[in-house]
Amino acid sequence: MNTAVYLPKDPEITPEVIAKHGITPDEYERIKSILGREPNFTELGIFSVMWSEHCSYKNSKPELRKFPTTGPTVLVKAGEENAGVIDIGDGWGVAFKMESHNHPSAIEPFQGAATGVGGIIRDIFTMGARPVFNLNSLRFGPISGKTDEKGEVAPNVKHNRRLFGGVVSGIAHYGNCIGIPTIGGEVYFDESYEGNPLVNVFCLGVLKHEQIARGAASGIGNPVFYVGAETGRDGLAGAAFASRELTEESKQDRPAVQVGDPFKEKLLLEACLELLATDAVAGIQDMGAAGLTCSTCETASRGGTGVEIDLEKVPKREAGMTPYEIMLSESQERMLIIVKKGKEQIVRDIFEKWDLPHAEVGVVNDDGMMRVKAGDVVVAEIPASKLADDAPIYHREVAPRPAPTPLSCIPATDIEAGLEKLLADPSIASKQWVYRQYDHMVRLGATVLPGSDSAVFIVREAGKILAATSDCNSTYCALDPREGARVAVAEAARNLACSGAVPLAVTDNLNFGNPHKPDNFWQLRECVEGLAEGCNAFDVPVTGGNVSLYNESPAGAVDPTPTVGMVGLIEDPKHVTTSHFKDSGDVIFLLGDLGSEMGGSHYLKVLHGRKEGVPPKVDFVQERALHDTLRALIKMGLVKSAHDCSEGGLAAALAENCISGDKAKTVGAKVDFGVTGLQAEVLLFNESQSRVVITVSANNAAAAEALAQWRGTPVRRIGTVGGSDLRIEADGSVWNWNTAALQGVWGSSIANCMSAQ
Amino acid sequence: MKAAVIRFPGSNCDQDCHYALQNVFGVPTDYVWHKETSLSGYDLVVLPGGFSYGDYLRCGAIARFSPIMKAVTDYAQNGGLLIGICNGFQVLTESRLLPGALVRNRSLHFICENRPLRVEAVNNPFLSQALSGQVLNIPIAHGEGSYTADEATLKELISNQQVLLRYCDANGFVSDASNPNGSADNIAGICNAARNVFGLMPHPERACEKALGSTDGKVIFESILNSLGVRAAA
Amino acid sequence: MKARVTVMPKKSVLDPQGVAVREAVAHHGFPQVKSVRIGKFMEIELSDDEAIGADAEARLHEVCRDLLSNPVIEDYELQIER
Amino acid sequence: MKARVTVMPKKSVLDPQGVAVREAVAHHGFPQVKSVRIGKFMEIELSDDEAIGADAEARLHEVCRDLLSNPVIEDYELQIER
Ligand SMILES: Nc1ncnc2c1ncn2[C@@H]1O[C@H](COP(=O)(O)OP(=O)(O)O)[C@@H](O)[C@H]1O
Ligand SMILES: [Mg+2]
Repeated sequence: MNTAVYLPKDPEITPEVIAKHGITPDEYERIKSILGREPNFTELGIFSVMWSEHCSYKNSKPELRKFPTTGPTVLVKAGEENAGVIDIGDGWGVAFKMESHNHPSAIEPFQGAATGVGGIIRDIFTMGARPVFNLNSLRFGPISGKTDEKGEVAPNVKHNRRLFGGVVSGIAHYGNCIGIPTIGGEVYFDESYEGNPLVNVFCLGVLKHEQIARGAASGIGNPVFYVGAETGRDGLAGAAFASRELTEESKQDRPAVQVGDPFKEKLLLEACLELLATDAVAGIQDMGAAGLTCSTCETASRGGTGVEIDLEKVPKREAGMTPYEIMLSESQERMLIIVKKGKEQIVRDIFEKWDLPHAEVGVVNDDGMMRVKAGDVVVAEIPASKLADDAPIYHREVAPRPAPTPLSCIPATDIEAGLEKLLADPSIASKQWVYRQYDHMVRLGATVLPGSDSAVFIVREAGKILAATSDCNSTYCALDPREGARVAVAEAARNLACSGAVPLAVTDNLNFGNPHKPDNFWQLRECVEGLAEGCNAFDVPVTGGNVSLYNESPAGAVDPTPTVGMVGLIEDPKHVTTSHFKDSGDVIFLLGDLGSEMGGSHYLKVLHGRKEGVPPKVDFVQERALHDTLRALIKMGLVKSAHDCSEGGLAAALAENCISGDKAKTVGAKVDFGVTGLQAEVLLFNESQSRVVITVSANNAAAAEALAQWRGTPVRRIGTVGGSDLRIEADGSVWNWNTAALQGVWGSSIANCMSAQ
Repeated sequence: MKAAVIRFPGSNCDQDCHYALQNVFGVPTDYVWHKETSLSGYDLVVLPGGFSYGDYLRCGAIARFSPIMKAVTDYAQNGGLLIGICNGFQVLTESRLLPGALVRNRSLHFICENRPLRVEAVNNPFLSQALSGQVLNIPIAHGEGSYTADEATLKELISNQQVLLRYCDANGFVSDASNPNGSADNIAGICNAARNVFGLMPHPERACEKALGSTDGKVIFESILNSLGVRAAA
Repeated sequence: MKARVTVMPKKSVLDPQGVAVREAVAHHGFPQVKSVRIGKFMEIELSDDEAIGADAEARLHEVCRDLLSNPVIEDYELQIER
Repeated sequence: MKARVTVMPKKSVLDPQGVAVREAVAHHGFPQVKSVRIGKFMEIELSDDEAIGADAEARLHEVCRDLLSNPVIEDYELQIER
């Protein structure tokens, strides 16, 4: 084991060095006043990572305060700890959170995505929870079309495919190996993500109330343990890196890439949960971004104490590491544990059992200092709470973007070919190519497999059934950030309702461009306020999340993408509902109106290359009433399938219902809208909100219709399940599709893109 | 009757196998840590799925040298019932308790999905309660499940009826189209000549409850219990 | 013409596989093992064809960079045998 | 002391990765590519320690056979550098 710390003569701290650390002159002044002196090189590095957006949220904090974070079910509030904890009854709780790994994935898709998964999993078991499932929300540039005259695929498309393929196998690699099922998510493809993909990963864990672990360095004199992988020169200053724009030379930023070891993390996970089951732990904190630095000063500041560590004692992978390198390293699979004095042996025994490195590296003291030593030499000494909590807060300038202009007229199209084209669009097409690579069945919980509106998971230890979904239509957000964010929450809640669940809480991942550009920051603010409105409308607190700014490629900022991860509870196994059509003869109802909003629709985007118009508005009162009616119908055992209308509108929803069940057994449907007076394209492809297609067995049809009417929810009988074709009739026209053919188009679209050379 | 589920570092289906045995079939089941050296008192030993030792180098290659494997080998040589599921199967081939090897899926992708399997032989303790030719729907979840062995070995496996499960289509038809990973002869599971060691890539423990979509995995556990003279509790 | 390509993880990059194998080798009668690093070895056979051209070597290096190795975390070595 | 081990899939065993890479190489300006085989390359460093003993080489071969390669599907090559 390499122990000795190399103490070089630190480089002189010039304005250039300061700038290179992303620290502004004002911030530097602030640092000096905190220290009462000039910082040394190591301290400068420490401040630079702690005060990066990634760790300090200095640009977004004022906005994040707008989220509702309290409620009767909240056991641990967002921001208090690594992840919020929500009560699910009978003494059980869930901890869940979403995290982004956008920039690392842009540079090295496989490892970038893999370490993202590792990071979010650590956040969850740091809370004392056993991680039980993952979701992932992914965004890339286009992977289809675009072949040049020589029939060659355009290089950017090739690159997007490589990123997409790499990210998916990276997520699979880490999640499958550690044995946590990845049961759901979303994938979108859009030009705005060219060169700056979004990789948002979600993890949920379950725990008993009394098992909630804290990340505080409490108890003066308690020893501080370092456990897990050795420290190497991985991802040096990755946190600072994630808070900078992707430029050509940052591609050269080699060290920003970390390699994950899911095997190590599996051992770490089991060892930590075993240890937390004893009463040896006073506090525990994972080493994520800003590794040792962040974990020491945050535990100290939470505990209102100080922490002193000796770098000589830190397990190292490489020889001759400097204090700067050790403190800023982002080696994965490491934890910091504050142990109750006298219980050290318990820790040693457990980590020996699991063959994991462990070392007592320091002690909790009462002087409020984060003191870092190399042997007897003090290499850094900073007031912990100031470092952790007194990062500057910026109130960025906002400049509204022009409001979207309403569409004058809707271009016509060949309806039958049009729907096929929509279903073949990778953003709408089946994501089987993706989730087939994820072990979604391990842990015996996935009772609704990927492919339905929400994933549904049985938590056996708690005797509970959870539903989870992740949603965000960033095209809407680009056109109208506030409305787009409101819709994201509404769609998530709707997806849960379709599976029979009542929403519990939300985690979010805010992916935006450079906040120094006022119109970007305006988008961020609008989206945050939109999300807040949505969460309030559904009475769901935000348990935490993640902010990723500077998502810009040479071409500009990504579309604003406030990803929503929502978790719900299903009361009774009998209520679990899936989205695909079941049996011939079942009656098809549309709950909600026919709608007419075409702005920002996939129809315009995919078939006419237009990303414009006023995106659909959501009326939360109407939306909630719809969900309540749907759940009421489900509870009465009347609903055989429920699927919401999202991208592609009614036509896409109906088609998915026919083909998203058993691949080999597609089922047809006869649908007749009668006289609607709507242009066919509008009727079939509009993306108005608050609409769900359900099926009911023939003998329950009348009862279902009556109940919906009685509850004042618009309900319309639109057809019956059966046959081998999807046949839609409206205003005297008839369209027909063979469902097996549609399945082929929809089911293999992504696979075809990815197998093409 | 008592069952043991071996826990290697990196095993991740150990809890699932334990649940199936104990909660679904009412079999008293212990976890046995890989650093243990004895398996006395067990009537059934399960090598569970997962990524033992991260599956670094080759799947199962390092696990094979865990202290417990000596005991596992002796146990098997004394006729004890031993079943290796997924990574467990890989450990069995690496330790030569079963012939052949499992290599990278031909698609180069990890594949997780329900698969129809055809029961090829029932004259063994693992499928005695099934019908020969019966189609079982059981999930697979692996990146390296393509079974391979030299011609002679394959011939022998077939003539001895040691091939117990083959990948097939919904109607029990075995063809290359119904082969998910490129396995020789669509082989999904085999047993040793003595018929007391069974290795299979599919996960029967994931197909023992309606809520999980299929209960076709139960027949394997029921057969084992039956052959041990135990009436399945479920 | 034959090309042999060796791809190894960069020195400073964690090689979990190497670490796991080091442990195993140590337990295998070689406590003296200091480190193990594991990479890929590829043998590429090309037909001896005029069309390959003189710039073949340069183009093979390109293939190594773009296709066979991941420059972000790996280094490669190319040997050509004509 | 250094040991270099190359492990290659047996000719009889199909090597899907090799096939995939061959396709890619062919599309990458080398239609002349006949075959690609992909194996592992391992670098093992041992401290120059008396205890290693003279039979080190023989024992390293054993490690290659038992651990580093699987004779059913792979062949190995061992080079030692003292
Ligand atoms: N990255 C992914 N990982 C796992 N499952 C996914 C992923 N992307 C999509 N899915 C699954 O595919 C199905 C359809 O996804 P999506 O089109 O986003 O549904 P919806 O439009 O109802 O939100 C869902 O069950 C979702 O969980
Ligand atoms: Mg939906």
